[in-house]
Amino acid sequence: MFLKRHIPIFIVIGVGLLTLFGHFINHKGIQDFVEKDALQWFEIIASFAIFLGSLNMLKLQMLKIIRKQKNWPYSALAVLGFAFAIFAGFFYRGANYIVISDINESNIIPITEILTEELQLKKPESIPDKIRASEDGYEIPKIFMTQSGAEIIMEKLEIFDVNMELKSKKWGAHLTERGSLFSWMFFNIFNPLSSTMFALLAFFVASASYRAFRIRNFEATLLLVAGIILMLGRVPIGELIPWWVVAILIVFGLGAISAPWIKNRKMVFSLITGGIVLFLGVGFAMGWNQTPPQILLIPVIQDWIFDYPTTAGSRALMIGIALGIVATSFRIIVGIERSFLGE
Amino acid sequence: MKKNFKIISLSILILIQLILFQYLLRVEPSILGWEITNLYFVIIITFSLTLSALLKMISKQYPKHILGVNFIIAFIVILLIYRTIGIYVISIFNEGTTFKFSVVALVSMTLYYYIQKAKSGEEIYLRPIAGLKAIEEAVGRATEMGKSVLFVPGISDLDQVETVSGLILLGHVAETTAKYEAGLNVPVSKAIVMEAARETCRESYLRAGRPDLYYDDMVHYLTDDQFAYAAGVNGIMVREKPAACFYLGKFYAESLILAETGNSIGAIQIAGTGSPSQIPFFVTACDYTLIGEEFFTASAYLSKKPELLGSIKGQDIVKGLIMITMVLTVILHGFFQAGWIEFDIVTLFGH
Amino acid sequence: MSAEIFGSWIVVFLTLCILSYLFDDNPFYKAAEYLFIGVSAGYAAAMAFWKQIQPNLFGRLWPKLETNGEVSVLQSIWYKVYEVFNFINTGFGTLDRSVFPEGGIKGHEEIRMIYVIPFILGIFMLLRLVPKVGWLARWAIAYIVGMTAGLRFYSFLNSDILMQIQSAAIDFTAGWGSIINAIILFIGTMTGLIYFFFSKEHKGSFGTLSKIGIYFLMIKFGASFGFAVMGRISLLIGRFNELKNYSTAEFNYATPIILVFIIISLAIWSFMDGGNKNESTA
Amino acid sequence: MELVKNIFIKLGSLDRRIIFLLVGLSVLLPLLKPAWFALPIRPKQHSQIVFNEINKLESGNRVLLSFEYGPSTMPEIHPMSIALLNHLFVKDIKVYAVALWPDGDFMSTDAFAEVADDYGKKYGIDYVNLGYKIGGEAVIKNIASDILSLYPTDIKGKSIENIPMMKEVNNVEDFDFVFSLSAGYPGSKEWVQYATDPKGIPMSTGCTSIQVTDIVPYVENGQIRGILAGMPGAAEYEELVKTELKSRGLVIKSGEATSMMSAQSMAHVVIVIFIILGNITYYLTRNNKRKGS
Repeated sequence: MFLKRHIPIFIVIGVGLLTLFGHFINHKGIQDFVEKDALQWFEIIASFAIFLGSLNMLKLQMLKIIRKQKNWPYSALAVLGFAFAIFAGFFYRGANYIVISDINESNIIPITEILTEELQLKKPESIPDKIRASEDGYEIPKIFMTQSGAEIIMEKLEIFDVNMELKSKKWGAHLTERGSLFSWMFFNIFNPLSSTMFALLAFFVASASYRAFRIRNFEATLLLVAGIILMLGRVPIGELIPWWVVAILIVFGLGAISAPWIKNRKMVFSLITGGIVLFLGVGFAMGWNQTPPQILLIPVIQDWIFDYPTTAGSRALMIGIALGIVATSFRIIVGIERSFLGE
Repeated sequence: MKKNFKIISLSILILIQLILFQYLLRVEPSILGWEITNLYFVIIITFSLTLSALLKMISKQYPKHILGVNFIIAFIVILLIYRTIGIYVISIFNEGTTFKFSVVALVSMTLYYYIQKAKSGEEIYLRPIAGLKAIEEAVGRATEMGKSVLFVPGISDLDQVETVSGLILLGHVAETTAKYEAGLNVPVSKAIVMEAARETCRESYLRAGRPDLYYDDMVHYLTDDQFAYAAGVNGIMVREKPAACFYLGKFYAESLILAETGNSIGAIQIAGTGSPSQIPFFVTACDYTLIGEEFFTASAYLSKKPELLGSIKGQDIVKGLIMITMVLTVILHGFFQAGWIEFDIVTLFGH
Repeated sequence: MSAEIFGSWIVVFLTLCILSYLFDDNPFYKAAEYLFIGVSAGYAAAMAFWKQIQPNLFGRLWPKLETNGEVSVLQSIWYKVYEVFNFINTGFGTLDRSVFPEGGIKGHEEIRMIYVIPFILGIFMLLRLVPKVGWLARWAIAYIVGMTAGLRFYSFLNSDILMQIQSAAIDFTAGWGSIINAIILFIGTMTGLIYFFFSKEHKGSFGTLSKIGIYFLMIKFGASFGFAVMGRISLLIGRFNELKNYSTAEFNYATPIILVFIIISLAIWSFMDGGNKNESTA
Repeated sequence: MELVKNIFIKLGSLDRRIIFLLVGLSVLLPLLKPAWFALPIRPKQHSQIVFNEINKLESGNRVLLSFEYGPSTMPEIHPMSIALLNHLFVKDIKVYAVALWPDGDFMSTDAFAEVADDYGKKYGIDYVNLGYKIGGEAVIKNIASDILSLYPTDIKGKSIENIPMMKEVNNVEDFDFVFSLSAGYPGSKEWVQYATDPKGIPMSTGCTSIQVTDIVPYVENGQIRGILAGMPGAAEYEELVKTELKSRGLVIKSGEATSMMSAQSMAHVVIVIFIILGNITYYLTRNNKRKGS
């Protein structure tokens, strides 16, 4: 009982106070802990926990397969995908490369030809002086996924009686090495799926704005107006909208805001039409056609909206959120909030 | 009247001692042949004597405010110990952090003061938040239609406070689903969140008296990656068609993918997050959204425990203090620019 | 069909599978989704081990030290433990060394014994699989939540409250235009904060101020939404650009062929089980 | 009138999939046929400042180029690196490249491969690529103080003793300009805080449109000279570099960002039209309901 309940609470309060007041304590060990080690410990514990998560996911998928529940063939695909990733990560490096050394001068040009033609290297002319400059063997800049692929090239270079060595990138580095099986999986399976899911947002942004930007009340109208101005202001088309269109919109806007205070409908319409005629008349008289005033250009309005009202809203939001986080953290450190420990 | 005069004079006496003490810290080690450290002890003794006299006086005069006065005096004493003994005498604290430490101390003590006041039975009014009433209604609707409830605790790990807040709200939602016997499905993106969520749900189902309804795989792990998780949750939504979807936690770009899919299956969607860049998407695509701070206070709202309600009141008071400080900053910075005062308040807040 | 072309065909196929979700939930999307979940879970596990546990934990506990001869007794015992781990890891000596290279892991200069604590807490997490001792994981969760509360309390108080107050100061020396704008900014922030008051009823003058505050917030939400549209569209442009590049002869016209194949099979699929199909569209 | 109203009402409640189709087409068509949708790109103030800053540099100056983006943010940032390298090489400026993101190496090698040969630039004399170093802002701090200790070898593992142009630099103060191509953390913000501001080296940045809001404050108070904001910034800078090169009698194919910008414009117009349609329908249905009830 004591171990299960009280010690976790002591740990929360103790570590909370240490990490909070550690910022003020003038001791190298504690400063390092607060700035670097605290989060590093968390990353390590999270890395252990990932295996827990993967096991849970695998268990559920296997159950689905064994019990032949709905969509079970797809679960088989998930298990296969997981096995392939683990195989590429832990069991098969597939990051072989060839190092050739003590090449005599006459063979350099023919070797370069073979390499460029076999491996389609991008900058062939720089290879000769690279070979000359390399003291302990020149690493051919191509990672071969299979040993057999590397052996084919080595046979081709046999005739130059150069001594060749087939090496493999160290474990751990093979994850980010451009030619290895793991990075092939990253660039050809993981990356397209991830960036296409991300790209779906372009469609969802359109359907969300189509459905949600409706003039239900004054707040929704502000949301709509700010959204449209920002959208148009940031693309070249926004500059092509002439000043008088903007003028008419502004008059309409003012009319819409003042409408609830003016009772009869006719008065509002006459006000709006009068306003438009006046605005356009002044505009043409002042020769706004050639040099429209800054205030009537969509990109300028967009910059103003983005610099002042939006920053005000964001600042209020940020302070509110920071206060929420401070208060929640305080409740956790003082031990009032304990539900995540399941008391 | 005589008593008030005494209180004021005692307070002035304390202030003089404080200023003298700060001045002494700056001056060289010995003064009039006396070792400086002896002077510290003399001042500390006289300081605590005047302090206790002031305390006795106030408790007689204003018994109701005694708690508040105690907190203020405790705050001054902590600050004094931190600055003088902590930095200049034993120097276990960093130089130049006094302002930041005093802000941390002030905020903590304000919150703690209002928690104590709420515990001692003071009634606290809290304005209604639309999203919270809708939780009960959403779960009810899910039970009527015989559909399940989907809860997404965000894609961040427990190293974010929003995730912890989301889990606390999960506790309340789980309690409601236990009461209504509705199905609850919690796909998570981090294994540690899975474990913590299981603890919370088991506890809620116990508290609601239905431990039989709880099973471990109600909370299940999908994958760590942001968009694979979004794809997985999409799949769950489109195939199981939950009637109510909760998005409470820290979200990044995938928030709109979840909200739009939830909208296409016609579910009631209640969202709450502390990530400012994702709130616009939730506001446009969900039925109810807990905006920024509302999300963090929601758990205290639902718990109805006095100390949690008190901490919300404390939060508001700190917000008031921040607004006053902002007004002061503008004014004093204006004076500084006009040359009326040399001290520029803006430098106080850090580099 | 070199690896290059085979790879491009997979990229095009997976991209179109995910895009088929826009039409409706269909077998292609389900296949891509489940494959994505499996591969990304494995990817995360591999990255977590090779980029976190091996270099940052084992690397700190058993660093490769330039020992000049004399090695303390304690240290040699400690590295014996290292050899035991390696013995287990290399399948009792059959495989070649992978996780635990000879003499320690390069990267850190000195042994940091304190990292035994996260090692133990990590093991506690894994003990969750053993029901009897599962509650030990709470100690790891307690450490993490305590650390989160402490670190975020200070960093948010410092960066999101003090810095924002600092930047609220108005520069009166600048021109009239920017002073008016700065005042609008100040009023917007104050009324925005008033909206977030909970313990005071929003009516009367307090109510109108909070209404103005919500107007500023709505302008911010509309602007952020409009601003984000550009970023999202450029992602889609990036994807379509890649599909366009893979539709040339060099890649055996990958995009057109796969596109036609998917459209036809989708048509058959939606026609074939027309029965339960309308059940799935809302 | 009734017929028109019904059409609008139907238009207001379109099925999601029609919207998806139209958005897809509005992006696809300008990509396939850029000529049809060519829109004049008028460079804005921020991009013009960046162009002028680079134009001010003379031949023989040294510029430090930092690659801090990955494959997912390539559509917005890579066109900037290509245009920038064209601009620097045509002015015979020496380019030193570093990467703060692991994928930055792939981006820098691709960019150099595409541009360096057009100007006959030789590796080690006109440009050098020092590659990726882990450590975030710690790397920037080291570059600010002592670059040689941080980069014993270049990206290909060749020791910098036999790279002639590396003899002329010891730390960031030996560079005439720093350009950060950034998509997040570590990025331009860290360059300003730890290198260019304290050491007083002029700096510009090209970043993703989502990041612009965090970096604009530094641009406004002059710590960063101009900014290429997202894809529009890239298109504007491409336009400026193209006109500059035309004046020198060289011609380069129009950059990727320009053709993508027309797709951006089309997509944005389609979305705005949908919003307006949605509102007209909403207005009409609200009136009918009011008249009906």
